[in-house]
Amino acid sequence: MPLETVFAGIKLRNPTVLASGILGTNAEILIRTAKEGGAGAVTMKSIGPCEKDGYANPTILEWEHGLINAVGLPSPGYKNTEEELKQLEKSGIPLIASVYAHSIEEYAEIAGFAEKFKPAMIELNMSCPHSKGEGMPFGLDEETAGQVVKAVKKVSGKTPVMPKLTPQALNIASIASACERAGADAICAINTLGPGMLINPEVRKPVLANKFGGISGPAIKPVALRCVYQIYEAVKLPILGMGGISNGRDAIEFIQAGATTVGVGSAVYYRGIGVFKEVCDEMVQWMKKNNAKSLEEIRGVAHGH
Amino acid sequence: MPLETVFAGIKLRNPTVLASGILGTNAEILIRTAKEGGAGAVTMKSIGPCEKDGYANPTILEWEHGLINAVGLPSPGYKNTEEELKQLEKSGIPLIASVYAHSIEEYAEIAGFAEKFKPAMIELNMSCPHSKGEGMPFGLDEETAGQVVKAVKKVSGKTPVMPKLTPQALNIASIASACERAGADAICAINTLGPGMLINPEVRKPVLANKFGGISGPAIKPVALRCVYQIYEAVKLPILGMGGISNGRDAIEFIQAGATTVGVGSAVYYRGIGVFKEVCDEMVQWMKKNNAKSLEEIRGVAHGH
Amino acid sequence: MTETPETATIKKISQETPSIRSFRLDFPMQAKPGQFAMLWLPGIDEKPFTLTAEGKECAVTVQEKGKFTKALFKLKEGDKIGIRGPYGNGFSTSRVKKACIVAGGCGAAPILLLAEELQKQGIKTAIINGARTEKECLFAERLRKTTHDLYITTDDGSLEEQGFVTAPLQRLLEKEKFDCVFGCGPEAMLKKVFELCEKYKVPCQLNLERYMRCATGICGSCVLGKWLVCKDGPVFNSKQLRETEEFGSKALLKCGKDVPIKEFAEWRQQ
Amino acid sequence: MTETPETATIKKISQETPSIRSFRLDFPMQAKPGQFAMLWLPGIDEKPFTLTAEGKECAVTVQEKGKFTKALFKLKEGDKIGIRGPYGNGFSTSRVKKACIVAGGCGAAPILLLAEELQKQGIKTAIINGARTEKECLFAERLRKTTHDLYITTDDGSLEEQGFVTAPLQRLLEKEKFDCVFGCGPEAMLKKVFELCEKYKVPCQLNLERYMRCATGICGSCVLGKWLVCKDGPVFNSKQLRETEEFGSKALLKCGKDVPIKEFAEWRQQ
Ligand SMILES: Cc1cc2nc3c(=O)[nH]c(=O)nc-3n(C[C@H](O)[C@H](O)[C@H](O)COP(=O)(O)OP(=O)(O)OC[C@H]3O[C@@H](n4cnc5c(N)ncnc54)[C@H](O)[C@@H]3O)c2cc1C
Ligand SMILES: Cc1cc2nc3c(=O)[nH]c(=O)nc-3n(C[C@H](O)[C@H](O)[C@H](O)COP(=O)(O)OP(=O)(O)OC[C@H]3O[C@@H](n4cnc5c(N)ncnc54)[C@H](O)[C@@H]3O)c2cc1C
Ligand SMILES: Cc1cc2nc3c(=O)[nH]c(=O)nc-3n(C[C@H](O)[C@H](O)[C@H](O)COP(=O)(O)O)c2cc1C
Ligand SMILES: Cc1cc2nc3c(=O)[nH]c(=O)nc-3n(C[C@H](O)[C@H](O)[C@H](O)COP(=O)(O)O)c2cc1C
Ligand code: FES
Ligand code: FES
Repeated sequence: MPLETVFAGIKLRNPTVLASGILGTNAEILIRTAKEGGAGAVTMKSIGPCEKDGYANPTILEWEHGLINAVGLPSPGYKNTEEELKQLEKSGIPLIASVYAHSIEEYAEIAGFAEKFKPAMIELNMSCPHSKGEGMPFGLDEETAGQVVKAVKKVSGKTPVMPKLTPQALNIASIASACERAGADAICAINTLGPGMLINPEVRKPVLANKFGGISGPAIKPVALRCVYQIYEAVKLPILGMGGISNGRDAIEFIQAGATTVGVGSAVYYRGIGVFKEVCDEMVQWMKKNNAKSLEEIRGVAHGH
Repeated sequence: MPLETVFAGIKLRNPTVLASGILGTNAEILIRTAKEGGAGAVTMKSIGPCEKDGYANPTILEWEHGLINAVGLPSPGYKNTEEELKQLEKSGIPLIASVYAHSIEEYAEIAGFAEKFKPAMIELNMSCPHSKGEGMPFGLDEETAGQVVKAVKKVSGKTPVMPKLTPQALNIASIASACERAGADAICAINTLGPGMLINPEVRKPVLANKFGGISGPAIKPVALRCVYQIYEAVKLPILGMGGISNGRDAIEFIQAGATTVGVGSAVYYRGIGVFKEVCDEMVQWMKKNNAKSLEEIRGVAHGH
Repeated sequence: MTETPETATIKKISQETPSIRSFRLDFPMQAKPGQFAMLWLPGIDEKPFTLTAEGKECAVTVQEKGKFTKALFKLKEGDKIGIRGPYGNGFSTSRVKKACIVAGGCGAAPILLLAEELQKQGIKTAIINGARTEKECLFAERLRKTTHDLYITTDDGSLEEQGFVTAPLQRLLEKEKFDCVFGCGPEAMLKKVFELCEKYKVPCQLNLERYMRCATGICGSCVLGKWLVCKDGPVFNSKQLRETEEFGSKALLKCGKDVPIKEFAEWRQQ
Repeated sequence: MTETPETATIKKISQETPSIRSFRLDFPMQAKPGQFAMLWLPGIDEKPFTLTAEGKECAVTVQEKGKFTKALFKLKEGDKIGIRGPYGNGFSTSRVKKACIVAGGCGAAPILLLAEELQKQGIKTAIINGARTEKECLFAERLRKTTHDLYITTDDGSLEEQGFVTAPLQRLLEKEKFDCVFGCGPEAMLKKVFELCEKYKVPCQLNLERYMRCATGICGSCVLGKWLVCKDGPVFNSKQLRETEEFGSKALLKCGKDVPIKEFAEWRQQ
């Protein structure tokens, strides 16, 4: 009970959310992540306008302090996700449909399609750091970010809309404000950081086929926490905070910084699909030990003096 | 011998350089870092226009995957560094004098002062992420960065000038190009990343007194490596690469990305003042095992196909 | 922990059949039969391959097919290659006293380690090994050393029995009681093996393949229904397969599109 | 490894003198005499304090001075505080058979752990403890339990001998042969102790202070010549001090400015 959370009007059993791009390639694995893994909500792998293979391997690696990935936003194309979306709608599991695109019109087109399947929320990925011309450019600039949100809001009906922001933006809080003014219902922060690169010195070459990739996991936690903290001071919207959350204590830190829900991505690598249940258990234990009666009580407490 | 390096015309015993802000508060410790620690060159803590205390503690913490610091650029004021600069000049140890300022004129003023003591090099810190109005703003924009370099070059005589860049710049390679066009003799990359923040959830407050701080150490290595790689493709200038170098293999990776010299900062925390000697030994061992006769041979090899 | 490829030297290349070679690597890897490694050719790609030797040195056995394997076949002894692993669950031999292995085509790769392991544990094992033609029959000589009960089938009858592996399997299931049937090979074949096992109420463990990226259970590229082939598999038991409609019927392409298994198989042949 | 403050509860506060209190914390820390911890008061500051108890619980003994210690003195038993450590090298008692401790003012903090350690090891120890006045004399009763040879001096003569610690030290050095003189207290006093030890050719180990930030040997704030007080110290031996012109003469302010030790001491009194 103490973890029940209302996020942009959606009731969740707990505040843990499967991050986009992790596991979420079909309906069955998303349902399993919620039922067996314990996630309060799950996000699909971002879907794009058309069929796209992404980069050659290696695309995802662990480098001791986090993951690095340049999957390159592979996508079956949004029209090929109909079966999965239907199956998820039927399952009743809170689903966040994640969308990436090359233009404002495309964002609206894909979001409009997703809306028909009544997902709990539509996430606008404007923050992927390794795919050319998609995602990130929209999240670097207040005006563009606002325009994307506005265009999507016109077609999204009652489904809440949540832009996902990038830590590369020089002022992530202003971008969040612009999205709020444009009608966003929540903010998701952060997508992967970087880009970064790995070199294998024995081979004398970059390891990722794309050379550069986005960084996630433990290494990015302080940056993610700062972003959530700054966004919380700039907007009234609820925040889905993510970036390096590996355990319950990390999740509590994000909530103290101002997050309403907490995304878990890379930690699936470190702890397996059951990480959501584990994070929840650890949060409850932490709350007992530290006399926190509810998440409400500690949300945003790291602010002020 | 295999590690001897010429960097922007300066002969160094080896390519390891003490990064600015680590240890470099007086002449004696800098001399010790070179002699006992084994650094090929050492950098002073960045000096600013006037006496300044910096932030309250905590200012520097280790958080498992790196350090975070918000020291706040404390400075005795450049005029109070005369004794140290004289002593270092006498010592003959290759010294990089690091400068931060609030305006283009101030950069020139302080650099002009430093030049009188014939340091091996003048570093322009335009990249500190946690001190308001100083440093970083100059390194985010091509035009401003170029103007700073140009102004300093007018007063720096024969002393090579090296701007130090920030990974927050959206296109670090263009900033490096602008500095090259303005007459820079070398590029240093990167300064700390972020900013980030730590929260102590039991205390329910940010840990750094300044809340936000720059991240260094292992967590930032992939970003630093990517920056060096991109700068190498954009300019002909030699590069002092740094960010998360902890051992000889890391240093080799930076050299394969295109660095001529390698900065070591946070690793002093992890391995002590002798880290320079250790990194050099590890580089030599790596070279033997991997049939690399010289650093020249492997510099930049990670580029191309 | 890091999960990036390390470099290994190719110590020995053996031509197993006209299209299949084994590559022995100067690289230690402790693995169970059925586990796999990711091989990396810089600038080309990274792909999963079942381990066909493990311990102080490891090996993989590869059929020349597309871009990656063609590039691999150009390498010589002494050349270097990137490798990470082992991954996946491998076959479980616990509580097995009498076993049957069914292998087909290059999917037969894990068979050798498995047969050797079963022999080492003193488990009585019948092996059925199928190939298109005599020349493409993998590991026949080495398998013969591990069992007295070796059945070989070829599509064209060029070696021993003509036909598919399912014929001898059905005969064996008819007259003998196995604790487990282990299978590796093309999914269409495995589907038939599964149906036979279900009919004769014998548990089976089948080694499946899907397109892979991370190999560590995070990207979801390799989903088989609710399972991750790289982590929950690549070996699945009867219970898991029973609940999995996608087995033998559907798979994701590289782009994530869900297609019939036949289309997937064709895509792989491109 | 992480080097961020953890939370501890204040279990017991003891008023040692009118201006000095000990804070016993519900926090385990294994430390040698002379090692220190960093105490954190969120929103205020973080400062180094010598440990005056160690083991399952630890303690610090603090003189009320400026902003940080005033805030600390407002805390009650049961309140929480941040702590990290232990840091520094501590005193070395190896090969010492007969010792003398000289302590002055609040710098006397490490004296208690040291005296108890020497007693535990059965090392014969003379202790000289100086204070401004009787009321400010730290740990007199507890020290008496560790030695038969306790000398107390007060500036105003309100307790035992009037004058500085150096007078009884000189008398002792004159007639006895110590393996080591251990010293803690104001740097001006320690400088005199050092000079006496050099004159009588007795090795000494002195506990020094500088302004600190990281406490882990990286920022250079605490330099004493080429030494880092937080890491190479805070305890230095005669050999190190002989090569260090800055001992007793110069120190860095918070901004990094190099000033005479007198100016540094005055800044600290602000
Ligand atoms: C767990 C596992 C173990 C394997 N073990 C072996 C082994 O021991 N020996 C062996 O020869 N092969 C094995 N494979 C298959 C191998 O990984 C390659 O897929 C195969 O060698 C084809 O590579 P290629 O040279 O055709 O490369 P490509 O030119 O990239 O492949 C040709 C076509 O097949 C597609 N493709 C590539 N890999 C896969 C895949 N895994 N699934 C579906 N489609 C794919 C490509 O996208 C392309 O369309 C295994 C696969 C898995 C998942
Ligand atoms: C290794 C070590 C061990 C110490 N152990 C003890 C101990 O056991 N008990 C104890 O009472 N004190 C100890 N101190 C001193 C303590 O850390 C504080 O400096 C002191 O309590 C003053 O704090 P404040 O309340 O005055 O804070 P502030 O108001 O910040 O200090 C007052 C003035 O002193 C300056 N100052 C603060 N700290 C230092 C310093 N370390 N060196 C020089 N100037 C400084 C301030 O900047 C300010 O100008 C130790 C110091 C060190 C370095
Ligand atoms: C392999 C991988 C693929 C990802 N793909 C997507 C994606 O398609 N869309 C998206 O918005 N974010 C994507 N992300 C970013 C994550 O959703 C998340 O924002 C980021 O990893 C930070 O969280 P973490 O540290 O918990 O992983 C991906 C991350 C990883 C590691
Ligand atoms: C405590 C600390 C203080 C620093 N102070 C400065 C500084 O004054 N000037 C500067 O240019 N960089 C400063 N830096 C940045 C380092 O010089 C270096 O660029 C960065 O730490 C990355 O290298 P590393 O990962 O090896 O530490 C500081 C870093 C740390 C950790
Ligand atoms: S390959 Fe990524 S989950 Fe299996
Ligand atoms: S306090 Fe930072 S080096 Fe000593």
